[in-house]
Amino acid sequence: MKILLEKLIVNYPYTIAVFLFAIGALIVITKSNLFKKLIGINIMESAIFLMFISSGNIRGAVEPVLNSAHSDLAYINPLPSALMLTGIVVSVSVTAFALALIIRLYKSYGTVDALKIAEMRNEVTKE
Amino acid sequence: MLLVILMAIPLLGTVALLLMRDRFAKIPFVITLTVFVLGLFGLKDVFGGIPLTYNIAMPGPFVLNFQADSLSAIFVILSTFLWLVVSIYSPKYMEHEGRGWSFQLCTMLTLFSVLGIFLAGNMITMLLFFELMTITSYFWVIHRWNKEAIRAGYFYLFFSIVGGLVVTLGIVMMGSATDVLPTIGSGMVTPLNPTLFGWSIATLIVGFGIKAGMVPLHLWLPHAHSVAPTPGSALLSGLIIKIGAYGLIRAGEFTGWGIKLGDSMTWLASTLLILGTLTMLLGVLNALIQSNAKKLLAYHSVSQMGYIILGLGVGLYLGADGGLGLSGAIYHIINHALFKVALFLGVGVIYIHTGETNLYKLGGLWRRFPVTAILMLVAVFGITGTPGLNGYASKTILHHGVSLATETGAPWLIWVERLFMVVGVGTAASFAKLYYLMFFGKPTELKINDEGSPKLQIAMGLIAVVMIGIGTRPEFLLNSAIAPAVEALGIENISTTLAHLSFWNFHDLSGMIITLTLGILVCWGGLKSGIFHWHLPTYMTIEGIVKLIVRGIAAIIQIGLKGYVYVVESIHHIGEAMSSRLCSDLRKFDKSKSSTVFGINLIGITADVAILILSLGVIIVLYTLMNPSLL
Amino acid sequence: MLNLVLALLSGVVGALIVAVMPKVRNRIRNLVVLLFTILGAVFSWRVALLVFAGKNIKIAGEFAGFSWSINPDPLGVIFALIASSLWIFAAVYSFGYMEGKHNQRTYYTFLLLALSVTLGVAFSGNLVALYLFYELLTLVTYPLVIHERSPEAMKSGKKYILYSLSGAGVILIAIVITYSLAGNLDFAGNAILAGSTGSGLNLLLALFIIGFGVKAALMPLHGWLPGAMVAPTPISALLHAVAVVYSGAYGIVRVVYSVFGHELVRQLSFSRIMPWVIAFTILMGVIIAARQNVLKRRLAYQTISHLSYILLGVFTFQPWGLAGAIMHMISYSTLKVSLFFCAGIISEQTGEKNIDRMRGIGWLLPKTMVALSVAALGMIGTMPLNTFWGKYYLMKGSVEGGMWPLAVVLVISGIINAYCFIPVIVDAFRGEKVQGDTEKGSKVNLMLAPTLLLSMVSILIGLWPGIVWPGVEAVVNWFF
Amino acid sequence: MISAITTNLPIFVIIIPLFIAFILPTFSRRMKLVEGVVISTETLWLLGAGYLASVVLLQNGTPIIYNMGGWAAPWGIELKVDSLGAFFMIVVTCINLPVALFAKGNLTKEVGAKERVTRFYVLLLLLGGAMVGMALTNDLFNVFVLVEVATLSCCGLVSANSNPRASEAAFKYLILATLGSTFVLGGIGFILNITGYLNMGFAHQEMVQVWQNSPHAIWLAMSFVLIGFGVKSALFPVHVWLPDAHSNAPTPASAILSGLAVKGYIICFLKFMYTVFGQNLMQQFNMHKILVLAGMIAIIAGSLFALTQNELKRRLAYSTVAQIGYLFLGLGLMNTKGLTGTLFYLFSHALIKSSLFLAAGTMIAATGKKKISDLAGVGRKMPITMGVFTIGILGLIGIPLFSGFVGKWYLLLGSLESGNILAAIVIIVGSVLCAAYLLPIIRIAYFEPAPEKDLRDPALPQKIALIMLAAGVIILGILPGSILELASRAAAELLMIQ
Repeated sequence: MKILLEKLIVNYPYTIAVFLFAIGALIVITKSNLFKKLIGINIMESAIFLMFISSGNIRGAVEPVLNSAHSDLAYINPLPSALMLTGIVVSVSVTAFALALIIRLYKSYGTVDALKIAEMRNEVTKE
Repeated sequence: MLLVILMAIPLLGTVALLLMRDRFAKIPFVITLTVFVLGLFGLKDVFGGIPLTYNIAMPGPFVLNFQADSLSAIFVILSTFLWLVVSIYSPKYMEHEGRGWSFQLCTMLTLFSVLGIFLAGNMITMLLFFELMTITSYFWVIHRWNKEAIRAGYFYLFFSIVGGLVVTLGIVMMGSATDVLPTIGSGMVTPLNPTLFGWSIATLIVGFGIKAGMVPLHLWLPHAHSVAPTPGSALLSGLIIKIGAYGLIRAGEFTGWGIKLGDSMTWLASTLLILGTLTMLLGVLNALIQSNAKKLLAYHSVSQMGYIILGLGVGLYLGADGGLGLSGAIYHIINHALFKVALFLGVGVIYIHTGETNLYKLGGLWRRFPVTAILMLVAVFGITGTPGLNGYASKTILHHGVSLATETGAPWLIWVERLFMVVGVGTAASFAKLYYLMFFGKPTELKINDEGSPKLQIAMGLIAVVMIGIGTRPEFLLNSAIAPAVEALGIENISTTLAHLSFWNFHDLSGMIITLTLGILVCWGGLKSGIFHWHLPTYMTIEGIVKLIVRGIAAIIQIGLKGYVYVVESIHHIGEAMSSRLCSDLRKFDKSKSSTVFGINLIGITADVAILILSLGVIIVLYTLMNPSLL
Repeated sequence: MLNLVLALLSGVVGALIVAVMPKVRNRIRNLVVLLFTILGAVFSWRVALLVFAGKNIKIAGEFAGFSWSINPDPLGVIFALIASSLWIFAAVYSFGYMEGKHNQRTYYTFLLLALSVTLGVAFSGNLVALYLFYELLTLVTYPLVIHERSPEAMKSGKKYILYSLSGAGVILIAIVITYSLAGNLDFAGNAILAGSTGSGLNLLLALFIIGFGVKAALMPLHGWLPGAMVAPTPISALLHAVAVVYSGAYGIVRVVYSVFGHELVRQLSFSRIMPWVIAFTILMGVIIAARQNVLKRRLAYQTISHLSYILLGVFTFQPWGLAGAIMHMISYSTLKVSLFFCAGIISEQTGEKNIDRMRGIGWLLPKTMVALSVAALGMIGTMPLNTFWGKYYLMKGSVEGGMWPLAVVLVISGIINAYCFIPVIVDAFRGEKVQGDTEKGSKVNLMLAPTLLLSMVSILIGLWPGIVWPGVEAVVNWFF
Repeated sequence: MISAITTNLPIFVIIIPLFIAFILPTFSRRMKLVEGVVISTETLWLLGAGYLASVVLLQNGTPIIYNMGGWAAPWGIELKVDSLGAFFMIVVTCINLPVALFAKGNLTKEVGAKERVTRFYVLLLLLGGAMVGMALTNDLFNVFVLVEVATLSCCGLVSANSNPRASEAAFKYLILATLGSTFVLGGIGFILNITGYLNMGFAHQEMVQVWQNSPHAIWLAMSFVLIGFGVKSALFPVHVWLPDAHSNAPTPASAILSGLAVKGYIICFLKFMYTVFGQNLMQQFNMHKILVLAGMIAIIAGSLFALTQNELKRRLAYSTVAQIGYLFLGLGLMNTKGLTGTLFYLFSHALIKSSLFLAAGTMIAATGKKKISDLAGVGRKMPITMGVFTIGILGLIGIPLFSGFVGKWYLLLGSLESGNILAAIVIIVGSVLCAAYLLPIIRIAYFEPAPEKDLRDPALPQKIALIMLAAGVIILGILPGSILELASRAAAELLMIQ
């Protein structure tokens, strides 16, 4: 138990990532507001980004820049960060697209509440 | 070739009948006379010991094979003679009954198939004609087309077909036991598998026993024989049931009279003996209580078949020494055919004039029909075994056979001999009753018409002459025809046995006289006491018991079926219920997505995400279950 | 080779022609149907003669990496002859029966297609081709089953197709297993699995038998058959008494003799269960039949019983048993078809379907009822009819194989059959003679002619089994 | 010039559709031109893919390696046209062409406005390009990006319809698919953490050596990848987005979604499993058993769900869920025959399902009704459409002579080879259930009385598209020849990687 706790504390970025992920998932599940759901998704994605980036990080190492003053120290692996740039772009585009969809849903249903949308839809189907 | 010509003639007759529907009356007579004459002269030489054979070669598994040895010849001549008699008798009778043409048609066809049976050279040919005969004679039974006739016809057809099936099984088993299916008339065969062979014989006995009216397979017989038009009844009772006996003789021949039966099958002969005795006894007891003349005669057919089966049983039991039983059986076949036809014809004459066959409504007819009465008397004497008539001869031989068996065989056989005497008494009593009630006693109140014709009496007279002829010179037929036949059947020492036999000794004569006297006394007592009206309660008769068994089996099948159906249906129902439940559940799952789990509203994609995460959990759990070492 | 191709194609070509023909031309269409069924039969006969003469006719090819081959051997040829010859009778009967009914074009199209597919089943030379045609047979006959379009018909059709496809699925598994065991699926030469060992073979045999048993209506897989009798009578007669159900039985014969080989099957413990199943089916089928009141249903259950006769012959593993099976296959088909035809005539001409109301119907339809009587006697297996020979050799096979109880089962089944049918015949001629023109007119004549002809053929074969014996012998020699 | 094209063809087959997609909106007013450009692009694309595939086939398994920008792996991004890639490229192009053809002149009715039609084509090309890219790329992160491109295009295709239900379905799809991508990204992150490589080949070599150090991480990576791609390819318990999305999309879109989109993710998953983790690791972590199990459950459950549906498109969508089960089952068999079966079945299902969806869409458009029971008599009035539909159904059930049979046959052989009789039985039960839920459609369409309404087969391009697909089903069923060869070679190559 102690070792586990120690691991959790030492690797705190990962712990936080897991926490974030759980929070995001909880939001997606429990909130019926579509925007909130979208935010939940974004939080989850952020958790993954955090995990990625922290995996590239070496405590005490420096940025991988040529002719740096700290060239004797270890470099941080730049690859995850670079990748996460792309990841963030992707995430943004998803968010944009989702927002567009939410707007369309709002236009047709007059609400952004998934519960109400479901109810309205069911009524339509029943008729 | 002769054999085929013999068979072709009745077919020719059929064709003629079909062509000349308006003037058919003479055709049967011409045809039967031709067949009879041709048969008599053509088959005379067979008794010399050289059988005739003829094959119709057909490529394939089945060869139509014909042969005529002395046994066949006896049967052929006997049947053609009876057909001749009936063809003299029937045109007149059928005027009274109606639908004469169709009757004659099936008479011709039946003659054809009967000849086929007797002339068949292998078992399958025989079976072919056996089944044909069933179908053609079926039309005799249902000739009247009324309810009773159709019911009797149904039983007749059913039992006959079952008999055919059982015979088929017997043939198959025999074929398997002997490698090559034995041809008829080839004497005993050497089986590869004696037990199977024995069982095949047992099966054949059952199969032919149905036709022969062997107890307890006789149930169809009295009904069928009594509803047919009288000439038909006469032939059914006189000849058709003998086909069963013929089959039994042939079956016995294959075993070499028990020699080739395996050690495990020795019970077969005793069983046959017992069955013969039972058949005799039950037939006669039933006959005693009948009031319908034709039914009485029909039950007597059962009883007399019992004699024949008993004779065969003796033959099988004693093996090489059983010649007496066997020749008695064959002799009795001939004799029974003669007097039973005569009796039926006589009853038919009375029926034509009175329209009645119930004995208690008839009476005092001897004045009106003296000739018929005399001819009937001859026949009655014949069947009761009065010395001087043919029945005496065969019954005596049979009795000798039974005595021989009693002397050499098991102790219980003494009861067979005693019952033999009892049956003799019963026979005498019932015919005394028949004759008394018909011709003497209180004159009938029925209106009597004058539609008679001398032809009827001529037909009966023909038989009576033959009967008396045989009765007075019993040795002639025995030596000239029956002994060669029995010899050909594989019992070599028969001539010597028969040479020692004398019909006219004191012991036999006195025995018969005592039997007759006792019979008349029983009849008198019975008529006085009214015991002839007494019927056994249904559950004690064979019919009743068989009915009970059949019902029981039916009930068991019914229950089984119901159970089966229940099981199948309930499986079906459960399946259906489950699947519809599943369907509705699935549909619910698919359609409505709002439910509350742990206080969280699961709607739409919320539920989907929950499922997603849940399934990840499931996969991890599954994985950990599969790899506990990783934990 | 050419004959084979033509035999297989005649149905398809005919179907195409019928399908494009305008709706109104009934008479011409009938002629076309007749022509192509006759062509199919003629070419099958020519193939048959060549095969019996010892020629090896083979068309082989590949699709999707499966080598299929069409390579008739005596067994297949016999089946093809039965089917193609009876097809003519059924076609003629249909002309009468279908007169004035709806959807005739669909009916005849699929009737002709089914001919080709059935011949395909018969001629197929390996399991792939057999499976292919077997599957197609289900699909092609489905429209014929639901021809009435009533809810009942639809339900039966559903049942039929689900049973059949499930069976085919099981067969597919079995074929795959066979393929992975032997790497070869051809029927020619030695049995495919000859010489293999292992307990899995029992399972394999069971799979095959369950698969083909569906079409062969082996109890308890028979559920679809009684329902399928809602089809028009010629279809019930031809397909559900002969072609389709025979394809199942034929498949089982194939499995036992060509896939496993009888020596191998004999050693498998599963083959010791089969006689019990078969005996159960034979007896149960006919007992249930005896309780049915609708004539066609009675016939249907009886079909179930009689199909197992064939299987019984197969599972005796005796030459005689196989001969019996083949003989029964031949003879039973003629009689059952004629029996169904009679039922069809009765229901068409008098509207009567229930047996208890057929009292006295014989006076109205004397010829029909005579044909029915003949066929009924045949069902029992009495002598002057061809089924006797089937039964005879079946019994012989079972007795020689040491399975005498099976012979007794056959006798008992015959007795119950008698109980089933004799009352029908006897009652038909009860009551007063009635004159009527129920049996007159071209419609009835078209139906009666094939019926009576079939009865005559049955009697002829019964009296002279030598006509068909060379074929039976060829099959037996082929496998033993 | 020609050699420049041929050497650069691996990148062209990815880039050109994407490029064309981006220039399409510039002339979106001129419908005819848009359609012409799209169809000719698709045709050229098909030719290019065919050329690459034949080269791969002729080279006997030596893959074409193409380094982007001339940087060699592991630093550069590598495109690898191996048998698997070539095979899937053929699948993508073969489906895309008829679908594009089908959309010609037909889509306006369904999606409303002209611009939307252009957008549809844009998304179609984007999706196709991304799919081909997924199959060819040898770089993990590239896979992620392309997966995202494909996902977004799919969502766009679903929402191409203007009705709110389509938007709703698209939103749902988007959320779930993004979650899936997140999982995939997580999985890639783990792999990167463990091995330090993003190139599949190098990652694999590293992983084989070091896996014992961090089994939990590898297990998590595997399950993240499984769940991620599982969501995207609609593996049974996480299939929930599929029926809504597929049934509400416009007809060509649902055809491409059901026929192609889900397959792309399966190919990705296959590559992750076999080329990154390798079969030894899969066995080590019992992934193959989970796959077979999941596949079997999916087959049965998907079929049962399909049985209960009344709407034609929904039934077809659930049928896709069941068929995806077959593919996953085959992946878990871990032998050549099973994998060949999966690949071939993938192609055959792509053809069949897109033809079914196209035909169904045509019928729904003609009758204006979505229920199966409303299709009575359609078969007689629309013979070609219904004929294609029937061929598709027969193929899906697995009747011999149709492509589905060949795939199922190999799956059966594979499952028997791995000793899994239960899987074989499930495959057969699946086909029977398939018959149970699809054959009634045939029955209703052909054998029930037709309505009075005037129904007609669609216009020529649609007919050609339908017939092309149906012909594909039959040709693959009778002469699978080089396609089967390619599939089995791909399977063998995948299995050679330990």
